[in-house]
Amino acid sequence: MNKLKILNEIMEHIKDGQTIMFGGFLGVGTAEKIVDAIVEKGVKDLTIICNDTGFVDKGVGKLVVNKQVKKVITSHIGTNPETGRQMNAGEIEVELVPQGTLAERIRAYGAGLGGVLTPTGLGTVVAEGKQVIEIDGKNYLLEKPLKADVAILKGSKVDKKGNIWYSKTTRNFNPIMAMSADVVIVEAEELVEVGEIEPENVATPHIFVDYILKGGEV
Amino acid sequence: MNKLKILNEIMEHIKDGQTIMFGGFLGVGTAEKIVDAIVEKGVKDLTIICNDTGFVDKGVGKLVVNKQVKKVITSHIGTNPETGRQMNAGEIEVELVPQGTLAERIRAYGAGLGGVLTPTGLGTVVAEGKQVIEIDGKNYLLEKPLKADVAILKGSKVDKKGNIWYSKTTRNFNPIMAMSADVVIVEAEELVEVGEIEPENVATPHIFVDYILKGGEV
Amino acid sequence: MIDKSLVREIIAKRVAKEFKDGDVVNLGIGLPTEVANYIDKDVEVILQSENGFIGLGPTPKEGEENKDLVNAGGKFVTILNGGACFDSAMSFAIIRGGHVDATVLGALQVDEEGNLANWMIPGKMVPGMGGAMDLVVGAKKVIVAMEHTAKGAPKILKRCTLPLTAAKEVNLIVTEMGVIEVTPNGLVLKEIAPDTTVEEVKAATEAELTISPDLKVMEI
Amino acid sequence: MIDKSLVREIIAKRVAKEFKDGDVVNLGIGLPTEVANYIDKDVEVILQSENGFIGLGPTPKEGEENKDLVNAGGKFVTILNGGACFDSAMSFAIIRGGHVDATVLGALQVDEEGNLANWMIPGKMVPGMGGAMDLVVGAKKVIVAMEHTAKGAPKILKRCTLPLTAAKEVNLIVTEMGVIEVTPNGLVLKEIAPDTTVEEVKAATEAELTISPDLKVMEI
Repeated sequence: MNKLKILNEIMEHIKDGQTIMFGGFLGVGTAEKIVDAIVEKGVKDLTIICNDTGFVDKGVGKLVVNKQVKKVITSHIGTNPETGRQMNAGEIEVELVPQGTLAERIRAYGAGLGGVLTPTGLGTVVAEGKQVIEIDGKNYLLEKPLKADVAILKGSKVDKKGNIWYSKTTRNFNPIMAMSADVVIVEAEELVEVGEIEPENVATPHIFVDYILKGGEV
Repeated sequence: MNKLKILNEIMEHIKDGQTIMFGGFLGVGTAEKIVDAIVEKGVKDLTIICNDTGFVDKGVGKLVVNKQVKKVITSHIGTNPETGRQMNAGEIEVELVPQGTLAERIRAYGAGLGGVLTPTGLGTVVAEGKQVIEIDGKNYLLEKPLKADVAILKGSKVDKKGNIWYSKTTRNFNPIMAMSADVVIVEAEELVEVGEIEPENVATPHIFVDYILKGGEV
Repeated sequence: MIDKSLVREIIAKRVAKEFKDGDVVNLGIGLPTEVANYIDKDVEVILQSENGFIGLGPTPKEGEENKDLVNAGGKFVTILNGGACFDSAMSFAIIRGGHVDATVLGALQVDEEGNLANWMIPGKMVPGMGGAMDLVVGAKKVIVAMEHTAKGAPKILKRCTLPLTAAKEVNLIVTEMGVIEVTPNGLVLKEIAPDTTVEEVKAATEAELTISPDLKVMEI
Repeated sequence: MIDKSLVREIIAKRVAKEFKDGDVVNLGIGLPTEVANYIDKDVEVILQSENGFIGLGPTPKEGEENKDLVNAGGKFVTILNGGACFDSAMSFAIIRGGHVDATVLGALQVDEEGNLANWMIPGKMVPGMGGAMDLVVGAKKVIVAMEHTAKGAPKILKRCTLPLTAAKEVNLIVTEMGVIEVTPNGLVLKEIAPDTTVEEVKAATEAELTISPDLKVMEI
């Protein structure tokens, strides 16, 4: 199986109306080349799932600025004023999720769990409309799993089978998103030979990865 | 903070009646020197949490053979006939848990979650007496978190701060048990200087580890 | 009647044909493990071992064992180039999350609804379920690989009488007598072993068997 | 009245005294980040950064930034020898699971019950909660570090009026005027800034304040 694709081949998998997860934390660990290509392709009505909406000129923020996003499920929009502006203008729907809950909801889908039982958000607006379950005298919010049509990851080192190693703080949401989408695409900052990443140091096993884009440094 | 201790100091933390988690899968990734020391100390009425009860002469099986275990929470006892014999004789209580559920219950405690919602065990004896929760038309068993007084890990490389790297299949339950016990002790096959394990390749961050035993190869 | 000594080989060979290139497969202990020996060289199957890795390779030569590297049965194995190791939570996230394309397990009993019993005989043998319950619930395709009968008694029943491993999760049953698919309308005999008659299969099966209109001879 | 330019430094210095050797601490963006500058050299505090690592070190020199290494505010930072990186699920397992000894955050409002509001002003500013809700629920000790008032208006209220970040989770409030503990019986003024009177603190606080019988002068 050859997972290595050129950008045009990768973009065939990106379509109007999809739900797409993007790894990254304020743009660190986000596949910028693929984001740029999505901006260029101009697909619309996307639902994006991401830690934050980055900046107007960095990370997934560029998709928001280009008005390609119908809904965003995220923990923070404060660094991209355009998201807030569109939200206030009724142009984009924003579902704000506590960061730990966001991570666990994504993991839950990938791990085949029915939901997440978390104390986070109890007594706040986050709890509104959600089921509260009492377990041994303590209350927990039932938060539902999150999945996507496509997950777009950024790997610092990716081998030709698709095993991924993430440098420093680029890991963030990438490994859990790898588990929770129908199609998983990774942009490789450095493409390496199979075997160059020791089995113990693989952070995302290759079985999760469908396609690899040789990205290079941005 | 000096976490490095000699065996006698480690054993001060092991007491009658405790609940102890042991990493390892059929003895691979189990801290044999500490198990041997517990056998020698002869503490009683332990509840142990472990993937399996190993063999009569390997892994936690030695504790069973020495009749130090009151209860075991595990996924498999088939390789240690003494566990089955004691169970049938009413000398030990055995709670059998599907392996994935066992892992997730341990992780849940460490991760501050109220429980696990899993499809595993539905329609089987595992579901007896447990709450079933329907989420979007599908049923899930509510399984409760597991914690311990002490977790005993085996690390292939451990730095002097307590960061752990596990070789090959020795990882298994060790990293999740590190998160879910009041006192966490690691037996280091190889003790290395701080910095020798790259930050990205640490499988158990040092903040989980209380004490380190320089173990050497068994 | 098939030569008894070939029974395991026949079953393993036939199961091996179920996989396609790129499949992630978990093979149970015993007979299912032997399936690995018969996978077509042109088909890359990634073997998952529930104790925590993908890329399970063949048994090492004597003297080349790595004490840290065993399969879920505790036997020394190897890891292929490009393999990856992980902890038990990740291993079962892979299993329960539907990332395993097929799991092959033995059975004590299997029935018309696709119920499976393979983990205990009350009062007699209680080894525990290990990872079997998660595998059967989580894998996309559940293949039971077993001898058709046990000491002449059918193992494919109308209803399992032993405690279940999982309810309604089995997709395919491969024995030395044939290949049986579990469908919403019950069990369908799709393939039959050479020199075996439908009547012989029916006689060795307690469950109701529908015979596929295009019944094939099992390729082995 | 305290010199305005010193206010942040006073608060950060006082918060820094809350930590003991070996504590795992998460510092919020802004004023809380400055606390790191005042931790006693004999006290080893391990800083956790919710974007995925422990061992947060000081800002790198210009030209030595690593594009892959930022804090939760997106600023370039360093990682100390012996640090460890992980993904967001693990980062918040650490946070929610009670493995963080203390978290320091700013507040828009905090009240007598220990309720905290620091993530939105409806119709005006809705940046999102980021990791704050998990941190406040999960950390063993929640320290609010903030200026006592906002444009003269009290921020320590009888009841928060803004949407909460978490209910009843705050343990300690440190301002330039004093140190207030949240107890089951309400807010207790434990320490007071030099040259400040109890009456001044009360006047700047909407919430009911109990004055500790052994009220101390804030060490700064």
